[in-house]
Amino acid sequence: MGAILEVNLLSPITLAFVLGVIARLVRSEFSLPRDVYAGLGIYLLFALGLKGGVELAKASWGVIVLPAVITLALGCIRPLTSYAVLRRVGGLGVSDSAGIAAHYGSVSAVTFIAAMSFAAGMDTPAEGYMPTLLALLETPGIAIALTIGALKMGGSRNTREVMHEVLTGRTLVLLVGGMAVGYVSAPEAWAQVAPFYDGAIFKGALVLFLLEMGVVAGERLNDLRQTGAFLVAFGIAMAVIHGLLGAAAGAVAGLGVGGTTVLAAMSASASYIAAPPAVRLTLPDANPTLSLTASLAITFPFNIIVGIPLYYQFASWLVR
Amino acid sequence: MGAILEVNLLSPITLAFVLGVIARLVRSEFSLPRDVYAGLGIYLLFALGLKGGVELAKASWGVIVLPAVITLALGCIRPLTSYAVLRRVGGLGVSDSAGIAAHYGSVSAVTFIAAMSFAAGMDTPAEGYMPTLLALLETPGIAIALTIGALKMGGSRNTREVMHEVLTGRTLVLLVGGMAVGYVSAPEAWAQVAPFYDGAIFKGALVLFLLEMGVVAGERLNDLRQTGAFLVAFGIAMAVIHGLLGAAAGAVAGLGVGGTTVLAAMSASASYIAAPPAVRLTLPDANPTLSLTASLAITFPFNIIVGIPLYYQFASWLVR
Amino acid sequence: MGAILEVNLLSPITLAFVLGVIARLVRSEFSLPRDVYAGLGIYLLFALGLKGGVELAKASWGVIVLPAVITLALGCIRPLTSYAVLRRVGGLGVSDSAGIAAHYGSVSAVTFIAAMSFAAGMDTPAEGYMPTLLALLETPGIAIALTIGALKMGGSRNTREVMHEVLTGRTLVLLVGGMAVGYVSAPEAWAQVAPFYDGAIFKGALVLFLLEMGVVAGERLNDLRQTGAFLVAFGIAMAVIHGLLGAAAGAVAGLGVGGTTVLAAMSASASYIAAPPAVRLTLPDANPTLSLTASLAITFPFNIIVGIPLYYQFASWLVR
Amino acid sequence: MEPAVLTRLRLVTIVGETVLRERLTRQLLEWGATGYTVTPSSGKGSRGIRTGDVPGEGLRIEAVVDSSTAERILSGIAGLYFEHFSVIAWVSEVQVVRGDKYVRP
Amino acid sequence: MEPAVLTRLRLVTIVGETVLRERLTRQLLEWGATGYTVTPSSGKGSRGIRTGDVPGEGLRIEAVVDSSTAERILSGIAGLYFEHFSVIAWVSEVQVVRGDKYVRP
Amino acid sequence: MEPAVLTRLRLVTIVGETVLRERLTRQLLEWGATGYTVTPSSGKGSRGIRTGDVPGEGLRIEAVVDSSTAERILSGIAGLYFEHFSVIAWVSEVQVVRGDKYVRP
Ligand SMILES: Nc1ncnc2c1ncn2[C@@H]1O[C@H](COP(=O)(O)O)[C@@H](O)[C@H]1O
Ligand SMILES: Nc1ncnc2c1ncn2[C@@H]1O[C@H](COP(=O)(O)O)[C@@H](O)[C@H]1O
Ligand SMILES: Nc1ncnc2c1ncn2[C@@H]1O[C@H](COP(=O)(O)O)[C@@H](O)[C@H]1O
Ligand code: NA
Ligand code: NA
Ligand code: NA
Repeated sequence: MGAILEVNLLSPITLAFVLGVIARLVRSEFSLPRDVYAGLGIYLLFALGLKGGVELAKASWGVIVLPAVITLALGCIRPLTSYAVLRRVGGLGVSDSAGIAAHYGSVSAVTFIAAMSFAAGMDTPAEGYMPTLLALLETPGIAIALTIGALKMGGSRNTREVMHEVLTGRTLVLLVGGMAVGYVSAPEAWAQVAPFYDGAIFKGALVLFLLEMGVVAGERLNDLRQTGAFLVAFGIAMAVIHGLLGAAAGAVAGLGVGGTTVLAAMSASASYIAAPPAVRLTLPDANPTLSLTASLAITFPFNIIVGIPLYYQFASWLVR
Repeated sequence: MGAILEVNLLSPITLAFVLGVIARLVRSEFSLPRDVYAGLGIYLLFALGLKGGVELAKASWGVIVLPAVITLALGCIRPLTSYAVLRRVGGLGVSDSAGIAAHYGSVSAVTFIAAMSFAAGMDTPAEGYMPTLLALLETPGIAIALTIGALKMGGSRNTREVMHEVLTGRTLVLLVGGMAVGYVSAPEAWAQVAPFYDGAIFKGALVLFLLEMGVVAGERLNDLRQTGAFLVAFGIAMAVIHGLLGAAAGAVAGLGVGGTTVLAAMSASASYIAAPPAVRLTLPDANPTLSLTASLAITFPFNIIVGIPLYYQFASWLVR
Repeated sequence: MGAILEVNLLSPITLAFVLGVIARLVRSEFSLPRDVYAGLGIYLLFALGLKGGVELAKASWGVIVLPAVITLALGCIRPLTSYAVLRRVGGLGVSDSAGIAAHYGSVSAVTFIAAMSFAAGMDTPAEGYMPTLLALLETPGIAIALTIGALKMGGSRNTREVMHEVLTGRTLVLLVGGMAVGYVSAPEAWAQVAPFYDGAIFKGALVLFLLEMGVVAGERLNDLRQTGAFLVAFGIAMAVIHGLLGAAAGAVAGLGVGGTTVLAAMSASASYIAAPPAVRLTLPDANPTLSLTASLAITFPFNIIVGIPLYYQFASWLVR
Repeated sequence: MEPAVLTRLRLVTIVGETVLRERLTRQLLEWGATGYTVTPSSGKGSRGIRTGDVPGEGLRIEAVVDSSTAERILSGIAGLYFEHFSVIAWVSEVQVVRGDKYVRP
Repeated sequence: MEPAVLTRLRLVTIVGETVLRERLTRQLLEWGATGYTVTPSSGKGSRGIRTGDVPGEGLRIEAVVDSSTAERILSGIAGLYFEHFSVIAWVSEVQVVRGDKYVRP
Repeated sequence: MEPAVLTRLRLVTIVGETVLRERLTRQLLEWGATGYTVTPSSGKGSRGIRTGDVPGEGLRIEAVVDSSTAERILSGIAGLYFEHFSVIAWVSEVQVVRGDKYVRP
């Protein structure tokens, strides 16, 4: 574990994230322009989708069935475990519990990308169809948490509208749409653009993106005092529990060490892109500071710095 | 033709465009940030200009004279054919006819870029001086259409001001200025930056750009109901007619199959960047929805998906 | 000198700058979107920092001591020479002199980047720790000039606040932070992202960045009439004097030809990013048009076009 | 040019979270506005929730409407959003040329 | 600090298509404004032409002027733009410190 | 929905250089505002210094406040910034729902 952790810590990807956090802590005004940050995010997601599709085209469709079903099941469990812990252990109200559960039932796309990159770097690249699994994991997670909230709070008429937004959101369009494009593309045509979406350009862009993620996460650190110790414990414990669950699911589904690591990392992660507006619109009395601080200031850094190597360790134990 | 069409359809460039259209049709909120989209467009145009200039420096100036003269003539004909069809066949008013004619007298830079890329992919790269031809084709086209409109509507004092804007617009600055830079640059100095402006990076950026073009075009599809069947027919027929005209011009000018394909694609295309503000300022009673829907929702997708392979076919027949 | 100047003039980097200036002079509306421009600047600075750190990790810390001390001294001298010339020779008021001195006491990061790139192109790459020297040169320069102004104008309570902004500004975070990341990164991990931050991608991005710098500088040329002949003479003379001073400092510090060229170019340059807001807040009665015109419309173009080759010449004479 | 005939109307300005963009603009039209203008904004208010706590910048929506529509909009906004959302609204008097443009027939 | 002396003036707000930026700001100064402030905007109006149908976002221009200049601006805008362009304008009363700054000498 | 109870307050609008963002917003709260809204802007004024001469776009800050706070803000701005900075300010009358939100207790 020590050696794997070191590999992760001495990677420019992790170090750039730490630099971003530090820049924020010394109150530097540095930050990537909003549009550049969004553009990098789009590029990274689309690249992953494309590459996933190209890989999938080489595989047979059959191999994806079991992992898909198991990932769907995992997607249904994660919001429930989150909600239960928040209500029972944390004693939070219904809205706040459901709101945070929607974040922990969804997936952080950046954690996913970092895990994909880590797995490839360990010479155990994940399966090509991982982006599909992300889509299957993300969607029921948000839906179930919002439904719990809506039911308990007395029905919101907005759930349909909001689910449309989640399903057609940037992350899914780019990952699933990118997979379709990659799947259909002629191999020679793909070869001509492939270096732009892979290798050093992809990883270099990821470094820049994580620099800004550090700034964004660092901005949230201030709120930790306000949100209290339970949330810190929750953000880390939930990551480890869901990471273990995800690793187990990956092993059962027959994924390799790389794929299992990535599924575990996805499972351990919490959304800060898709979930927040969905929760804001359906559960307006949930305090957004709580859910965003937990996912951005605790779970995300934990996963990037120690989580992913840990899930790799889980995967090495559980696979085969 | 079938095989060529397939090459085009299975390219990530075309597929990304289709994905963008679909994303819009399912009402996804996905779109590239405005500044990133503009930045990509600038990069693509500048890259083409640079590469054109580098190629031109290897050729002798004499070879460009005939293609230039013929392209200029083509540039004078296109707005007139467009205007005549719109007035006579379509029965549109003077302003709307002149306004749409300015769009179809001008050139879509993205169609040009896609055609350059397609020609290179077919192993028949176009001549290096094509960006100059684009400039020669674009400028008289807009000017003539606006002049018709201004004359018939009773003189607008803005035409000079507007022509200055067209001549110093982004597209021409980047293409012509880029050519000058490429022409003058020392070959060893160019070699050091060339990979950034060519190959996989150029094509990969084009894929991303066309993803957003798909969104932009898809946004216009709704307006088709409103603008009616004539405009749909016009947008396709005009592309085919002007494409054939352009292919003939290319063959007569002595261009190769690649150059002829690109000239035909330029000729078949319609502007949606340079023409709209020019028309808006000089012919304010022309309805912008008509011209933008025709160029963006009909002619552009037609050219990207089936037009360019078709013009390649024309070129193969006509050249030698 | 003629040959070196030609190398510089026929490089796409310089030519793109000239194209930007011309585009502005013909009143083209062309300009890079603000966010893309900022994003490119961040990428370039971060890339330099990273590469500097990677190089530094290969060297021993001892070698940096002497250059650091000498650069610090140079950083203390530059604002004083500038202030003296502006007050005595130019007869400007205290605020304007201190304000302009803060710009010429600071450093233009883009001139630095262009000089690094030029030195590498001449096969005399600069030392890896140059980004550290930039930080050491920049900071005392601004601080001393602002302090002169504040003392003479009767104490400003904002100097601390402003120095915090300078020290945590974008340029220093990216250069110094990037160096730290590069220094700590495992070599194999760095190797995977290195091509994104070096070679053709770095140089190609620099070309695009200088295109926009040309537009920005060109915008200022109009103000020259208003600001008068003294400022033009000052902008060039100061560059040459500080360039010579920097070259001497580099030679004494034991830098190679490349490092000496870069230190001279830094010394000859004037800030237009860090200094302006700092001056605006502490010396509000200084006219910002004066300092910005001098640094952007005179000193910057002078350095990019003839200065850097000249300092290379100085360096070739003085080193060994 | 003849002097413009001016009509006295109300300008309603709403400042709030970006997530509400779709809803707020739809409702404005339902409540009787004939149009609206949106500008991006950021800010700070009494609620302690900074702009950006919820994703997206804030927004600032203006609508020129007649006084009864203004009433309707203000009470609508107050009823639907004041409790749980970072939304505020104010109204002022303005004069416009061609006042019929702003009143639903 | 002594209390500021306030002058009653007019604030003219114009909302319209971005293509008109150059013209509108030039004309504002011609009609007597001493300055203006522009913010980007988007919106929807009665004309059915959405912002973005013509390239570029919409814009929102404000100018603090005296009442006769306000009159001149409103009738100028109405005469030149209302027919064919997506442009609207309104005027309100404001109070400023140092009112002479906003009046052409 | 019952009709909203309206309170008459002041809307202070400040337009100025971006470098002042931190200071202006801090001072607004010190002078008694309970919140503010910032939008990006550009513009031209009498001073001959264009937006952009000093780095960054201009900004436009609005605060809904009671009339004595408005007074305090206007004289504060005039005293601190009018001489050396590109800053202007105006105030207008507005009506708000739940007026207590805008008054410091
Ligand atoms: N007094 C005020 N004046 C102007 N804008 C305000 C004021 N109070 C709040 N705002 C704006 O309204 C938004 C929500 O405020 P709040 O609901 O108080 O958190 C803030 O982000 C500000 O943009
Ligand atoms: N009632 C209104 N209130 C505020 N802004 C409006 C209103 N009507 C139109 N606008 C703005 O004016 C622009 C042009 O409107 P129109 O000329 O009606 O198409 C729209 O894009 C809106 O930004
Ligand atoms: N009469 C005016 N109406 C509206 N905005 C103005 C006016 N005069 C100046 N401004 C704004 O205030 C800023 C500073 O103006 P000044 O201090 O006159 O240079 C300008 O950039 C404009 O945004
Ligand atoms: Na997410
Ligand atoms: Na065009
Ligand atoms: Na600088």
